[in-house]
Amino acid sequence: MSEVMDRPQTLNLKVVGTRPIRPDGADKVTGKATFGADFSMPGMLVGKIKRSPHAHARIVSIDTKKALALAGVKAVITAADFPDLASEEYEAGESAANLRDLALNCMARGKVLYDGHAVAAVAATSSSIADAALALITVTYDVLPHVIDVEAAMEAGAPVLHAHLFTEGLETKPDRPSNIAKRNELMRGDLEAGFAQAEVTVEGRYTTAAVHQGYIEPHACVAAFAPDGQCQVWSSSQGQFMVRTYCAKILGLEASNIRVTPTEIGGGFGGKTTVYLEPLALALSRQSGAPVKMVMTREEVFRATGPTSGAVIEVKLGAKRDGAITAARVVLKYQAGAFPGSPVGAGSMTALACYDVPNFSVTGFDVVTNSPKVAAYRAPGAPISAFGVESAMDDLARELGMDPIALRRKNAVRDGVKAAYGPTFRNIGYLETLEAIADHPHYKAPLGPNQGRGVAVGFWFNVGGESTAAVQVGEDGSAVVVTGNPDIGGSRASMAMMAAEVLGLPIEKVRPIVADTASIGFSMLTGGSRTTFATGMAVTQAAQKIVVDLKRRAAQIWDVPVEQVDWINGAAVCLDAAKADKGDLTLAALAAQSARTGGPIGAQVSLTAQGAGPGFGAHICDVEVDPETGHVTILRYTAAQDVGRAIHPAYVEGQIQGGVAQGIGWALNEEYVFDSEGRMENAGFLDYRVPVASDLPMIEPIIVEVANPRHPFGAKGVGEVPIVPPLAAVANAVRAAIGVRMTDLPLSPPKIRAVIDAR
Amino acid sequence: MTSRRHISATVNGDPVEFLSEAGTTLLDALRDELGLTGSKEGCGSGDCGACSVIVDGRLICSCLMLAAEAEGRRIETIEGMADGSTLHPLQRKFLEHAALQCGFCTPGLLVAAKALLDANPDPSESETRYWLAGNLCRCTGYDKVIRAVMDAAAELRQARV
Amino acid sequence: MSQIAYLAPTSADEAAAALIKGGATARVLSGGTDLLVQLRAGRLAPGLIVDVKRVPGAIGIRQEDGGFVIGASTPGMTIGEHAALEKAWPGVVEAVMLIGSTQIQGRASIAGNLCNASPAADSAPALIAARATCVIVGPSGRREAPVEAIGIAPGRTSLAKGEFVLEIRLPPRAARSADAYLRSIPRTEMDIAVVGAGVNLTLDADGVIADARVALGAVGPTVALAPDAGAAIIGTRLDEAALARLDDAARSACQPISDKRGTVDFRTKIAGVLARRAAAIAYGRARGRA
Amino acid sequence: MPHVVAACSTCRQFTDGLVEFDVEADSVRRMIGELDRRFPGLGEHIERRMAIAIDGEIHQDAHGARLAADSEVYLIPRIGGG
Repeated sequence: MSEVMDRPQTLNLKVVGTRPIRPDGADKVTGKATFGADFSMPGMLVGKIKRSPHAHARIVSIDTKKALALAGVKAVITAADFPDLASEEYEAGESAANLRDLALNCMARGKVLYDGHAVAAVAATSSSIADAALALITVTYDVLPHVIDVEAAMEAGAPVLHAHLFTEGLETKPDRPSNIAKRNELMRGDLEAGFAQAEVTVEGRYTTAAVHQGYIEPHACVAAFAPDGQCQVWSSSQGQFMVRTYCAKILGLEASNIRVTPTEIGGGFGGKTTVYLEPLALALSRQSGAPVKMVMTREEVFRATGPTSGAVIEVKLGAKRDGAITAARVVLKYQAGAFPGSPVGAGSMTALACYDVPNFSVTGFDVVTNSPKVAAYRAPGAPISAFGVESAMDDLARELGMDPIALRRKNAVRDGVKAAYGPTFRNIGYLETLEAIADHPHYKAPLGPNQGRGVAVGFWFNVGGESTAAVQVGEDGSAVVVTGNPDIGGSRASMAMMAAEVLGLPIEKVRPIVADTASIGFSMLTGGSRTTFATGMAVTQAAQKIVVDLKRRAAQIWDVPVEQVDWINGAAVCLDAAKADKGDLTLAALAAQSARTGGPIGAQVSLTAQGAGPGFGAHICDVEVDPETGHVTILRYTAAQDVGRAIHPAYVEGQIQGGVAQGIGWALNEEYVFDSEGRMENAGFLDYRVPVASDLPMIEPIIVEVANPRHPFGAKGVGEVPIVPPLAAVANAVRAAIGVRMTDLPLSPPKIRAVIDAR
Repeated sequence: MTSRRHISATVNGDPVEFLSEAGTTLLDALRDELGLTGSKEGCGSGDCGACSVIVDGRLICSCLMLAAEAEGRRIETIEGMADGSTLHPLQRKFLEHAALQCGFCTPGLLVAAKALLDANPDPSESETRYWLAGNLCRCTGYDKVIRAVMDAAAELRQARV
Repeated sequence: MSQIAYLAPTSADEAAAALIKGGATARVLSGGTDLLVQLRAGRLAPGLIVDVKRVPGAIGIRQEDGGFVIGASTPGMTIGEHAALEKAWPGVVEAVMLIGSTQIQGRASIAGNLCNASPAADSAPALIAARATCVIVGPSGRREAPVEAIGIAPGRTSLAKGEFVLEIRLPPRAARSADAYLRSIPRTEMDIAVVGAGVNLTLDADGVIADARVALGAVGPTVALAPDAGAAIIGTRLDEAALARLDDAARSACQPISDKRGTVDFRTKIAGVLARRAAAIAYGRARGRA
Repeated sequence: MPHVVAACSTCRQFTDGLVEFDVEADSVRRMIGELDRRFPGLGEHIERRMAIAIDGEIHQDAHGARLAADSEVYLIPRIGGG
């Protein structure tokens, strides 16, 4: 396409790279922004869910008669109110989901697979009546043995969750069902020969606990089902099109009959890339004939929505004395929760992505367990495998007597190197991030007693995919940018900035809108660090199409060939010296004449964005350990990341700081704790323990910019990478402080005190 | 049906009256009876601070107060923080520093930060962090939030001089 | 759905009568920071909530007979702002100020902290070490009991039907005495104490500890005084040997459980650590007043 | 002839353990068709489960993408994100 820039524009930018106030800012700081639970309709009912108190049980019977008879109760549903779907992989834009599993996760059929699994739902005229109705539903269970620990679930005699589940990816097809849904393997070279060449080897077995995304806004939606089958859903999710697709499939409806309007979303981090409430709210609305609002409690969010996997990671590294790694073996065992689909695939592919290793094997196991089905969580799978590999790298550096950054530099992937997961790297900024932390004063700052410093690196692919954007120019020359991607972290600002840059408008004249599914073309959900890259590309191309059109209009007005018109600073400029006296035609002037020059000015672009540049980060963490209480204090944290090009640097920094904070929580305190019956013991913020403001220091981001040639302004995805290194960065710092390698997350005070006592 | 009580209080300077069940929290009354949905429910147990409001000058979690207790009380919510269409310096500084990403915890943080600056016009970073420890934010890592609050404090001190 | 009634009596008699009338399902509302959580979680379904904050004396701090009387429903923040109280009883005040976030401090009261009868209640070790008492009012009038007599088991108090705690009384402060409270939590804020230790001591004119009380939280079914721990440092200047004896005695006083917040081993060890550290702080404060 | 590498174990189920092959095709669509002809079921598997990296660049959906004679094509599991 000749009208599209063929290389990133990185010079003479007026808007991109600045830090304007976000366009939706005033609503967000005044409490006016409408989040999931803030939306209401007249005559709305309250929907609530009856959940399993058992981790694994057969449902013998569900008696809903008493609940239905209660005054004020308008609908009661169970799995019987949904079509019994066949097992089918379905592309919903981002990653494949099995529709049957998805439906069964929303509402159990025949069996409950985790504590908190939905078994029935009610809609009533008030919250207290809905609560009473739930209490009147009688469910009879035949309780089954359960298994949550990933390795216990892999054992031959473990309770089997799914009788139809046979391990995929084995050389010979298995003859009996198993909780191991899939075994995948990546390899290169000759592992045995590689270890034979090694002069030094290190080995470790590491574990991580299941952790939750911990968004502060619980899931919420309102659904209205009209008698003619047309539905509306307002919900807080990472993708209105994802909600539409899944609701249509789970309920057997036409997608075109479902209009999904995204509310503001109070955090997602991957956890809102699937549906839990929306299909139930629609079914309740269909049965009751009234709109139904459903809002989860925090306890429900913990018990029934996606955490990410708890895992076991085994790593063995072999290297020459000079630090060159000759071989690496990684085994990853990830909990999937109640249905197959842990992020072990991505964990496998990212495990060695920072290193140029001639001989390796990475084996991954996707294991179902009696715990909530995992959902994506920021760089899904990558922080877990990185925790193992980066801990082992730290041990290797110590074993070799080498600086940990130097060891990573020695083995670093660079342009032209074939990544462990296949493709060849181009235009990556990994070495630059290593240089950035090596040169930072933090790396040389002195440490006191009981203090330690850790280094770790991380990688994420970043993804592109389908996006649609429309840009409409108003009659006064202002513009509206319409996209189909919920704004979770300030993406409206970057969308408006890219359009403003191309159109030559000040940012204040560009208004970004996130539209419902009936008002903009398909867009994959906001996730995978794709929005600024892919949707930004669509926005830029739409704005560029408008510029082409504006030049044509100006040429028509001036009666010159279009080649004689340029677009500079938001105005058409005539290059024909003879006609230069006509002055410039601003966007406003052209907009005012649009009726006579071809009609309204606007453009829409739908594309599948390719070429999301991979992201790398390198982190330094300082800790102090109280040797008597085992308490870890994070003293200082510095995080360098190649972001390609920071469209809005303040929000790029925010992504880095937020990812680091989540990673620190994962490292130090967060975990799912289950009792002997498989019930979650800490289903609340009090005992789940995400980091609070006083737990953290300032987190210093270093933005490294190695432009992505496939993005109009050079951007790469940002959001995922920063959560990958912190688990190991913290653990490595603790290792340095106490002299003992801690291998089991979280590094909570009792574990640290026990290790210190044993040293 | 459950009997409902009649409550009179002052919200953001205006007299309000509403009916509430005895077990209803102030948060639910603000959101459902008064339409003030700026205060959010993140946990319902006082652990996240998203529902922070100021009652008779004291910062509290509105999810941990019964609406019935509000009788005769003076309540300030996020909706009353700006002066008409002029943002409070804290609100402005949050925007300038990009101290919010999703924005869900922002109303609670702003109300809590206002209570801090009312009590202590010159808080240290550590004092600010501990004061705001009851306001969970999962997006920002708190860095820009703390900077915004301290910058607003500095501006407010300047304005007082 | 349960019918909940709400009453806000304006006298102690009225409150006691309401509690008696409400029977087994009546609950006292003080700061509400525990009660409302339990209500919300469905762990409690009270028929009647009696808000005692409008009872005279329930809120406010006054000095009386050389000591302090704290309205048992006074929010933590008010207690923290009372300069004279903070000067006399810094350990009690710091313990109260550790109960929850700033927001919780705006509501949470000592009455609630004690009557929730959690072994992890932060205010209890400091108050017990301070020899604080509770003024309890009820159908048969007023009585006074030491703070350690309130909680008798996790979630259970010694209060009779219709009784509630109206005031907390702190005795007059001797010269050269001070107190301190420390707790261990995984984060820096917002957690329930995994272990808590309150130490209150008085020095003689030579800087030797003449009297010491140590109370421990979250290491047994109730917050309890550890008399041997106090005795371990009496007659010393808190030298290394005394601290070691204190550590031993504190650990010996522990009968903790392992749960999601901590193990038996960890709790026991930390009890010793915190007792030592709190004693050192209290000793430093007391010396500063000599 | 473009060179195709299918290193992951789920693909090897269809290819009798073969990992690398040359495929006569000038577009991804044709390449998938040819692979499916050689290894029945692999085509659908690629469509549903795999992303395609052509000369280092990952394509999630790229039927029309052109393949040069010396193109190196990697089949890798699809990638989502948080």
